[in-house]
Amino acid sequence: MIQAQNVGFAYETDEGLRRVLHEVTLSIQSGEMIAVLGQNGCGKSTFARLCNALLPMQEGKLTVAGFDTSDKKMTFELRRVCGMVFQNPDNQFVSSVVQEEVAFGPENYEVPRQDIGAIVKAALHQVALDGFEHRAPYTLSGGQKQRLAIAGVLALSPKVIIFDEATAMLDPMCRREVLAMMKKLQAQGHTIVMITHYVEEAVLADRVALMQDGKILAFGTAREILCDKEKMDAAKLLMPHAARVYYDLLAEGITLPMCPLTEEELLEAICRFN
Amino acid sequence: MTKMSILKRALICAVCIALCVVLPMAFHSIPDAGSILSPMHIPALLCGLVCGPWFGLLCGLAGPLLSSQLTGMPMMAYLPPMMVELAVYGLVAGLMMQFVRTKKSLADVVISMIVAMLVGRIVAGAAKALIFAAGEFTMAMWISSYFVAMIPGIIMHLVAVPALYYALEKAHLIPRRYPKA
Amino acid sequence: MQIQLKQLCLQYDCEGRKSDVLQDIDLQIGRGEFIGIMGRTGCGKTSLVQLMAGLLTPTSGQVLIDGEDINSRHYDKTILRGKLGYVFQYPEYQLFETTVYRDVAFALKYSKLSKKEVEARVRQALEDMGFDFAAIREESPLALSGGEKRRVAIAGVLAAQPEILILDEPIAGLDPQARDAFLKLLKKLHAQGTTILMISHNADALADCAHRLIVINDGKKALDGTVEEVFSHEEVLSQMHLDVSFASRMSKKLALPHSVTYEAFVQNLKAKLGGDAQ
Amino acid sequence: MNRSMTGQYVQKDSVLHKMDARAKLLCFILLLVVMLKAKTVFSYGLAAVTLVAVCALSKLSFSALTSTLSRMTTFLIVIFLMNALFFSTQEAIWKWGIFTLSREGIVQGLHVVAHVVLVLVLSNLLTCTTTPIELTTALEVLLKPLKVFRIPVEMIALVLSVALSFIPTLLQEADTIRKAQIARGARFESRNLIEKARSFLPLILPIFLCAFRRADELSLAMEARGYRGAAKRTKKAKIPLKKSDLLALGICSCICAVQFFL
Repeated sequence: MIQAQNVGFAYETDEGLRRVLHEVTLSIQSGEMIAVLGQNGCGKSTFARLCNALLPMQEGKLTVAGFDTSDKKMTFELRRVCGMVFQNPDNQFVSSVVQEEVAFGPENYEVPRQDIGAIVKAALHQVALDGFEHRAPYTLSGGQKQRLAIAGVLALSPKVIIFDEATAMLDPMCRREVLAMMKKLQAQGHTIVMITHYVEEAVLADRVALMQDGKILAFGTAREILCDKEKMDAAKLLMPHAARVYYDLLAEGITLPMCPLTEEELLEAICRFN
Repeated sequence: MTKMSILKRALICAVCIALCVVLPMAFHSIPDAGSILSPMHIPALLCGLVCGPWFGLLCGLAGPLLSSQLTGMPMMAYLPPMMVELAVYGLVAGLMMQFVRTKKSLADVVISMIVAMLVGRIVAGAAKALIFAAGEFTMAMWISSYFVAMIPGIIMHLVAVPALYYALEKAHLIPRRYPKA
Repeated sequence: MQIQLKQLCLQYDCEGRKSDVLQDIDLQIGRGEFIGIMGRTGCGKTSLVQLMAGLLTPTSGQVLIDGEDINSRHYDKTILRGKLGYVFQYPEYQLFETTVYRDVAFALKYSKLSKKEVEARVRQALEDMGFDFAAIREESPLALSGGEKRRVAIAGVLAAQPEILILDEPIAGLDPQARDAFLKLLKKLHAQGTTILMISHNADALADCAHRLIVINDGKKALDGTVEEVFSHEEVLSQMHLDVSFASRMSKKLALPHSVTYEAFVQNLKAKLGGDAQ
Repeated sequence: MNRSMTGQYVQKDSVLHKMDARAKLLCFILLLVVMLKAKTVFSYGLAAVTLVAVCALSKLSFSALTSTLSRMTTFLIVIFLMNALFFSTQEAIWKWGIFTLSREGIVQGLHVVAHVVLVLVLSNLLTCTTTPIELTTALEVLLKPLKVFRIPVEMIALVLSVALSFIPTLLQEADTIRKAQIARGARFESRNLIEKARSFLPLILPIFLCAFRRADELSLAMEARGYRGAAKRTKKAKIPLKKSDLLALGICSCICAVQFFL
């Protein structure tokens, strides 16, 4: 679904060029849920923006759902199949009415007026915001705002949805709400890319791309990456709690039968140990 | 100078209009800040300087209108001359920025805004004398209401707008007017 | 008692209807305590600390700081400003000066300190936040990266060396490394005698630093006690959609002695597994 | 916070509330002319009767209708005195320095005050029965003819709609920034003018930076959803005016016409 070949990118600053992406090569399959994990400023958001052609390609080749992102003529079509949800829920709304907000995308693609009502209704239903059509976005809770943003993206029925730190500004409860929504969308066949620096969220992904200083350090299943102490240390991230317990016990001479990724697995591992 | 996309300029114009409503309310709690300092002038001037004359004009017209509609301030009676004044600020500031090129962005900003503030006051005064309050508005009233009473406000605008322009360039929120070689 | 809240109520006037933000809050906070405050978004916890900082006026009730009512007409609020530091949520959005030095020194602008003392304090605050003073002092705060901006903004509060430090979600969005370094600094300030109140959603961070936890729910004080006591009410907290720390959760599931910090949990687990193995 | 977003809108179930905002805006302009044209006893009578009738139709409380008025008593007195005392005429009743009190001056002052009161109540009627969103949408439709002059009406509509949607968040942010700077010890009471002007920078700069950052992020979010110019979008649905709206427009035009002959 997404193919990146030696993608590089540098920003212009007062002190000259600042390189944020180095030869990023990545292949994401259709229907997968991928986490791009790394510290702030490691280049993960830049990568997300390149996928949506919000930044111009500089080096390498990046295709999303069959569209070459450097092809300016196809940018408009590309953005229909590749949706994006941003970090700050307050900064992505155009309208003061929920239903007009969701209709914004379809209106840009000149979808006939008579079809838009049904599309808006279906999109709001998918994110469980039925009955909110006439509310003002600013009266919603953080989690509801992000779900509204997702509805705005779903109204274009995209194949890929990129979540650029979409949970970073939410409280734990709202965060779970949005993460559950991502899982649901994946089950419906969407390809999900989540950009995050929260290890606990990356646990949910099928595969994790670990980034550091504009490079992909490792790309593999969540277990391969998150339970690998060396790689996580190199990316200056902490492992999930369960995996940390495994390594801390190991250092004390106690070897659990497996390295757990989640709390449930840790319980199981401890049971098996006994 | 790399120009900003029309969408970005439109959105900056939109937030400037929103600030025309928000700033007077934010200043409300500080004693006599709202009435003496006319905070609404700042977004109108800045919008012209950053987004060009047409968006500046729109901001100057829509800002006071929206504010009056939402908060009741300025009152309907003051609204038309105020809209004229701010619209001319935005328009002239934007036009001046296209012609003044001293190689120093802050100098451009200061020159443009001073001209805009003068022209805006002249036009608003003329409009008041000829249309809105024909016959009742005198030269002395013009000088006292647009200059003398406004001295604190004028000083604040002259301090704030260039400082804002500088900060926005530094924060990469607007492109540099003269990129470093 | 350094901070005392008596029967504190706060109401907002919302389209003619009164809505309660906080109801009947009684609270006593001693000098040198490290208090964590938890609650869902919109529960009133930010209003609570803003009342303590004298940034909001209560509808009824009193806020006493060092025994003085801060909302009394005779109280000079500049005393409070010198005593109490408040780090807002996303403090990086408050930066405005042309250089980092001037921004950090802003809090000392009206203090009667000499130039030298100001410089010493600014240097101390910036170094505490992990900066190289000489390298950063003339930078523009607006051109820094997000994490650096946050640290400069916090330095701007620390430079005033407040006796009471209030922090609203200071670690949300920080990298693990930056977060750990910051929590370490808070522990150091606490050890030096600063009273600290920290609002956070991060139960693990609160368990790590705070000694006492206050849980606010729907404008009322729901729970107040040591971290161990509060986290032992896991069901009550989950009804309020709040998490307990990883250690607290796991030690319950594994029927280990209740512990709230990660280190204590690993020790307990080691004792159990090591004991079983022998 | 909430109050500011709905403006002065008061929810009621009246003919005026249900009226199409486009027709209402046009009627408002017509009646505005009626109010400002009042010069003689009869024309004042017509203006007053019309206003009272519309007020009755709105089902609004007296306090809602006069809310802005009550805040402005001092302003009205000042306006009256300005006009009464500075009206230059030969037949002065009373003279002191530059102040001249005359019959014409008093009449002039009364005229101005009466006009201000009439216009204020009328504009209150508009803003109390129409939400800002309805008004902006109506404005957009009424501006449509300007397209002939190549004015990008869709773009203006977009800008206004975004401005409206940003006000609540910016207001909250401005409030937070104000509190944060006060907590850091900001003061605004300097006597020195330049110092005083500078003392507002800690307030103004962060508010603008936040606002511009929001504009920046929103432009990305809009582009990501396929925005490529206000003109290339699905057209707004056309809703024809109801019969009752046309009737109201007709009545207002008649009153306006009558006023010109009085």
